[in-house]
Amino acid sequence: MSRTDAVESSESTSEMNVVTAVKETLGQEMRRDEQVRLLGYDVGPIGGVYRATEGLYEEFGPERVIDAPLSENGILGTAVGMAMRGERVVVEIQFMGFFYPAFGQFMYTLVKTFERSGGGLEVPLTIRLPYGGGIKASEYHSESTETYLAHTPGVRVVCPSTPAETKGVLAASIRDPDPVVVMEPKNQYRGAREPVPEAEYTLSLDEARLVREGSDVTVLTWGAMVPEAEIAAEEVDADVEIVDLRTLSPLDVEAVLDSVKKTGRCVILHEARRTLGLGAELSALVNEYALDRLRAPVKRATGYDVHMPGHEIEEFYLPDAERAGHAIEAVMNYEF
Amino acid sequence: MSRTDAVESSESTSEMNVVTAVKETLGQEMRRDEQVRLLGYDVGPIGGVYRATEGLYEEFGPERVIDAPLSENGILGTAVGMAMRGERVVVEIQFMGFFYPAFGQFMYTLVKTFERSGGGLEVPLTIRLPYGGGIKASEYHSESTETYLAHTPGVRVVCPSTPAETKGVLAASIRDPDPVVVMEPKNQYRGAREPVPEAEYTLSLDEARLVREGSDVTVLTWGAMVPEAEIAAEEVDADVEIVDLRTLSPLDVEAVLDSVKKTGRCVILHEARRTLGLGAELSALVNEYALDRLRAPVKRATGYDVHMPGHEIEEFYLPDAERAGHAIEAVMNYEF
Amino acid sequence: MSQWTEQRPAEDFHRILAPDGSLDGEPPDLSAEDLCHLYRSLVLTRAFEDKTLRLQRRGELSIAARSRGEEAVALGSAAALSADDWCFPSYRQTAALAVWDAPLDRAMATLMGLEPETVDEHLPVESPPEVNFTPTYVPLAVNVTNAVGSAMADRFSDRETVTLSYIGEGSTSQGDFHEALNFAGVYDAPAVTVVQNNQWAISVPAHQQTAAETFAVKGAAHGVPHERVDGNDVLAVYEATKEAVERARAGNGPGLIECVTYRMVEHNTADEPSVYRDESEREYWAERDPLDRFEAYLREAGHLDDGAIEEIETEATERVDDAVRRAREVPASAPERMFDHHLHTESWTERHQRSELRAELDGRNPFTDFTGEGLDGEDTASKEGRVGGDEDGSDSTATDGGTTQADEGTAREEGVATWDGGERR
Amino acid sequence: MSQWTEQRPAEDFHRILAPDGSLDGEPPDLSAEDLCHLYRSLVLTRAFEDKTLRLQRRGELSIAARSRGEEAVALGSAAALSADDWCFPSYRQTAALAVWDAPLDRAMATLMGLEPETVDEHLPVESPPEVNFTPTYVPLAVNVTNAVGSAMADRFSDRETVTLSYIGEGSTSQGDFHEALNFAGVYDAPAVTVVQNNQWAISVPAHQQTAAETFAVKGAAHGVPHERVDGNDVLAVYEATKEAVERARAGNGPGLIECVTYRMVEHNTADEPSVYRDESEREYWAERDPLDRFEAYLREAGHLDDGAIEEIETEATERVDDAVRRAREVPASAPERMFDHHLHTESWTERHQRSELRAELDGRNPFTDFTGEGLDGEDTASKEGRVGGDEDGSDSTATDGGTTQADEGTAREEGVATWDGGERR
Ligand SMILES: Cc1ncc(C[n+]2csc(CCOP(=O)(O)OP(=O)(O)O)c2C)c(N)n1
Ligand SMILES: Cc1ncc(C[n+]2csc(CCOP(=O)(O)OP(=O)(O)O)c2C)c(N)n1
Ligand SMILES: [Mg+2]
Ligand SMILES: [Mg+2]
Repeated sequence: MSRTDAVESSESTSEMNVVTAVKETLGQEMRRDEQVRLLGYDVGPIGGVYRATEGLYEEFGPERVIDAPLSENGILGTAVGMAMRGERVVVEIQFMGFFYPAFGQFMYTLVKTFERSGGGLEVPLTIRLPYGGGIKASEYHSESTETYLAHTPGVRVVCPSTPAETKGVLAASIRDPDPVVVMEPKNQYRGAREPVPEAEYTLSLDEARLVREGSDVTVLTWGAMVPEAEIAAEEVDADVEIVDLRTLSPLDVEAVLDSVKKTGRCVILHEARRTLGLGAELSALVNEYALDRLRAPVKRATGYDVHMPGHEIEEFYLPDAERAGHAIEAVMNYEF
Repeated sequence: MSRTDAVESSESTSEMNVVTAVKETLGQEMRRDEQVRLLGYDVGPIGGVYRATEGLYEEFGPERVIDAPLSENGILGTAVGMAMRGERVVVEIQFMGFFYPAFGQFMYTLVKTFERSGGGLEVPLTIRLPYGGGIKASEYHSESTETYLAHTPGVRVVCPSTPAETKGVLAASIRDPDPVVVMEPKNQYRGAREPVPEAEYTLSLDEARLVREGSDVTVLTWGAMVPEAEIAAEEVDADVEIVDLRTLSPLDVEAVLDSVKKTGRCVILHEARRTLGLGAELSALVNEYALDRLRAPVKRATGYDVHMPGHEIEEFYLPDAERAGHAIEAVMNYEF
Repeated sequence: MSQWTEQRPAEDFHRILAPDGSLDGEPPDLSAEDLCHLYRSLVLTRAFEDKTLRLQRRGELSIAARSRGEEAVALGSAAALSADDWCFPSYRQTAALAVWDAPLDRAMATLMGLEPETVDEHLPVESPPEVNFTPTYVPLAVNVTNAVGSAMADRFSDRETVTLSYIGEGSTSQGDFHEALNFAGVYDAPAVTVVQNNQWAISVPAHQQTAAETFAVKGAAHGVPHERVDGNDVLAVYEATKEAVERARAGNGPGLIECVTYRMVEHNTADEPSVYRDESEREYWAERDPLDRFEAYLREAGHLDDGAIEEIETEATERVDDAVRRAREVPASAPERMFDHHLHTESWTERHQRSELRAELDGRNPFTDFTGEGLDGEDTASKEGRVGGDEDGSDSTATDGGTTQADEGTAREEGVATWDGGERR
Repeated sequence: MSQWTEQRPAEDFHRILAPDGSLDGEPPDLSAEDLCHLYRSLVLTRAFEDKTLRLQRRGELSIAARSRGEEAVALGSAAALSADDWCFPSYRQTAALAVWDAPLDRAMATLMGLEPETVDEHLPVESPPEVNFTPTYVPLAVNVTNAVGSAMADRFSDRETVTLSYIGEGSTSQGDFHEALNFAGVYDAPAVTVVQNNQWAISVPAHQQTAAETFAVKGAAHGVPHERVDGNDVLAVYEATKEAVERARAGNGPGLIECVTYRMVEHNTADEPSVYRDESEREYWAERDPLDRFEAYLREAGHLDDGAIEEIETEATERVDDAVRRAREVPASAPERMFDHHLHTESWTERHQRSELRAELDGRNPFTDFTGEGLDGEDTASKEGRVGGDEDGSDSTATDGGTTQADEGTAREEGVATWDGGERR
């Protein structure tokens, strides 16, 4: 598990939020390697509906920042073909909820080409997928459906949680020879700014991040739920350890087990629906490999098993510090 | 949990295997309700690549047994439209591995229309999905990827395991007002025949089935793995209870918990990959609601986290009675 | 590196009304009353949509998309339907709803983000429109495939109803569109598809969307008869659609109609078009405005005068204001609404999670169940009967977990918070 | 209720060789050597595929699909490529591989179901074909989209290579096909797509697949130039493809070519066509056989005689037999091969599951790890370096968990069991 902070005090930094971190990183990587190309609709002159690609069309032109026809499956399928030819394509899918039409190309070519070719053809492609709720948007604009991705072999799924993490994780993803899905917590896009090193750097795509050490209970979480876990940790009467998974597939199982074995209690906090959400796998792993250390059942503070509701009532769907706090209290109070 | 056998001795029966059960049931339901229509490619004159619709085209004609262009997404999308208009469409997707191109229509309209319309529009559609390995087939012909379906609200996922179960579950699915995916264990299509009642009947889409009572350990499984569990139960030195989940979504949680609370041990046996396979959810539920009754960790005897390998080595991927037996022995020998 | 350049589409399309409202061809056989109803619906559409813009600015809607300057497309085409036909709109076809007198209060409440069950409960439909409308879809293009399925159902059941669907020109790039047209062609389905070509898909112009000469020609790939019409000419749109609808009704298969128009305004309220396009182009299109054009024609024909117009405008404003008033009076949805209408039976999981949410709303800890038998003694384990679904006509029994839930007094105090203006869809 | 009736496609297509082998137009500029290479490749293709049929009947292959009578499609079109071009075949284009001298032993070993790593290890490529071939895909139509991406990469990188891909007429109903052509049109991608219209998609005839007049016309939906040719005339196929390839290479964008042919045999060895079609129709097509036709032409032109033909046939048989022999000698894949080449690093999960499988193969219990620290003392928890992937040129270090695994002596004793004949794909 990584404990090092992305920011080392000696470096020169700028204040960034998540969306500026994305934009800066894309620009840096494109300057560094001319085979990095962006593909997606509205990534061009408008700079993306979130402005995450702003200025890049002007700097790199239409053959590096490629505005595509409106077809997620066409975008993914052509991007895979480009990647097979050595391009490092960064695909933007406007919202995670619009990924589903591309599931055919995802399953048949993106995750399969390296294996089917016996290692002969690589697909060094990155998919940027803004995800998550809390922005009062309409249907399919607030999803957190990483299960569909993380159950699938042959692709990495990562999810940074802060501006500095975003830069290092996105850069590492673009340089990685495997296909990587980067889930960007869009409700943090314009969230808090923090100092982010201006120089290039990458972070591990294999390791979880220890957000906060504690001895009573482990909270496993990622992305936009990390700050909620931090608030909950302050409010409850327990010494909470927070592990930001950062890499949702493959999982850093060692980090998960080490922490839970130490604390003996575990709460999982995620936005996705509960049934077969990633929390199910985490709970099962803890059960399999740390059962005799458990002092209470694992609890999952998650969304409910429903279609993400409209913005009128989404706040009641979304887990938050309060729900996390309840789960922490429940496992703390449990007695065999 | 259901304990009643589909077959009551007084009824007149015929010997059927799974594929004849499918064919007989489709015919019966089509005779019973003229709004039942079949849609899929090769379902017509050829009677399906598995012959599961054999003779139906001749009996009901091209407006009831509708051969479709080669597009899974087109088939599902038009079937949803037909179902919105009150037709009871039975869609055949040739292999579970060919479902992925239809994921857009699945997520956007099949599972969502009832909810989005506030209950105003129903989608009484059944998808027949031959699934699973062990038939020495090529890529994408042997998948067991129910996770993609079962993580999704708004659709039922069921999986019969015997000819008699197939008839009752398929008939119930066709009559159900919700969309239902019926996973058919294709390696059982031409497997053992058993007496199946000739009269119409339906089985519950909400309840698991108790296959065998036992006091030492519960095996949770379904579909083509049920017979493997039965063999393992004979071979191990333990009194094994076998629960055939039958309904993968929503789960019969009560049946799962009741059994595991009674035996104190649990093994899950499924063909799917392990990470985020349905076993993860089952293990998590047991952890959450039966931890203090557990005498050993839950073990998952499953496929591995890889793309289903080619037929040369698929037997090493697929779990079987031996793997199940090992898992049973492991949890039986465990001591805190 | 240059921005997109705009391209004016060729005007070699079917047109009846010239941009100044004079006749360029034979007008269709419509009574003065019909014509005035079309006009009234157009005015109503514009009033309604402009109102949504103002409500969005005030924070009452999170987002609003208008069809300003494009209204003739949905208006003329939907008017070509008959009672009992089906219509699968996308989000830019308010005029189709208006011309069939669909209840505005419900449309407004839906835009306000209320759950459909809440809308049903508090704004029940008094007289449903004679044409059946499906809810609008957010994901693009999927409605066209469903619409073809609806038409296939009619064809296989020997009914004479026709299904009409709409799609933006950008969305024709989705495979769904082609799969749908191909099925329609193969089965001679009575399905008419209208491509509303407003030249833009958010920031992507039509000529970057496809290299095809027109969007109409896409029908050729599927043997579907196709026509290209002036989308700002309500009479041409009506006539072309009428022809396709009646051909379909007679059993002669599907049709595709491309209506050429222009997105005069922002994609939606989260968009700022001057970032990516030359906004002076709007002048060219303003001269082709469908309302002005139709109004000039109706005045010239003696069907309208200043007095009538004023009356129509006043009526439109009143109807819209009334709809807003009624929609505002709808109480906020109960949070538990989120569980409604997923399946017809309530599973253990649903029942358990409903009680977790209830606990959370009551300030209790929702994670106190360690046995699966319920929270704090609540019984979650036993089975319940069927809930939700078609209350009338089925054998379902509603339970307290179902749709009769009436405990509604949460959220929605001071209007829905707006979505960060920098974020766009 | 009647079965499908077969329909003979219109013959108003591009044709150079009449069915009897006489010239119907100007032949393309090909040397005698080139022509004989084409002929030799056709003979080789037929010999190879007929062999796969026999091997399947004997249980050595689980399934085999032949292109008998359709060989001219892949043959003539692939021949129009140049060195360094890319080709994305489907499963019915053995002739494309043959014409570029792709190693037959590897193709045979792959059909025998061996894992790609095993094939690489035991049948390393000695001289790779000058054209780059991707592995064949089982899922239909997705290769066309990837191929367009490949062409986009060439266009954006200013390379002159062209990408060719193949799709059956049935598979043009998939959205992928249209999405691919649309992207190709928009970006002027140097992508040539060949529709191998053999009239059947398993049991569904072409005229039930689409209502379009031809499959070529589908290019019109995307502004892609298209042509329809006699798919049993290798010269016409060559010429049409050459033209499209060179147009693409010159920067003038994509092309679509429909090659009209007929599936003379079963869909694959699990299929029995007499169940669903009138097999007497084969006679009509037998008279149009691409091999007979081409042979007659070459004889007439003086490029071939009985002696040469016999030599070519003998050589083909020998090459095929040799390939079979070499493929048979490849030892069975190690079960652990299933883990190879998923990601470039080995995760905890992969390492743990590899050791579970190893335990199972050794007859040990794979479920003895209750701490996550490894089975029976095996250390599973520590991290490993990068494995697999491009062995040459990268900084990767292969470990014992990676591709160097050599413990191969399991399965594959008496040939692979056959798939139940009643089950079809
Ligand atoms: C599957 C899917 N992908 C993307 C989006 C996001 N989106 C909403 S509207 C739009 C542009 C649509 O353009 P067009 O089809 O031309 O319709 P218009 O808005 O011009 O009426 C996009 C990309 C979506 N709603 N659904
Ligand atoms: C996505 C997908 N759906 C279904 C199949 C099963 N399948 C294999 S071949 C085939 C028919 C293909 O017909 P066509 O495209 O005409 O090619 P042909 O076999 O005639 O060469 C089908 C349905 C598949 N391989 N992939
Ligand atoms: Mg548009
Ligand atoms: Mg074919």
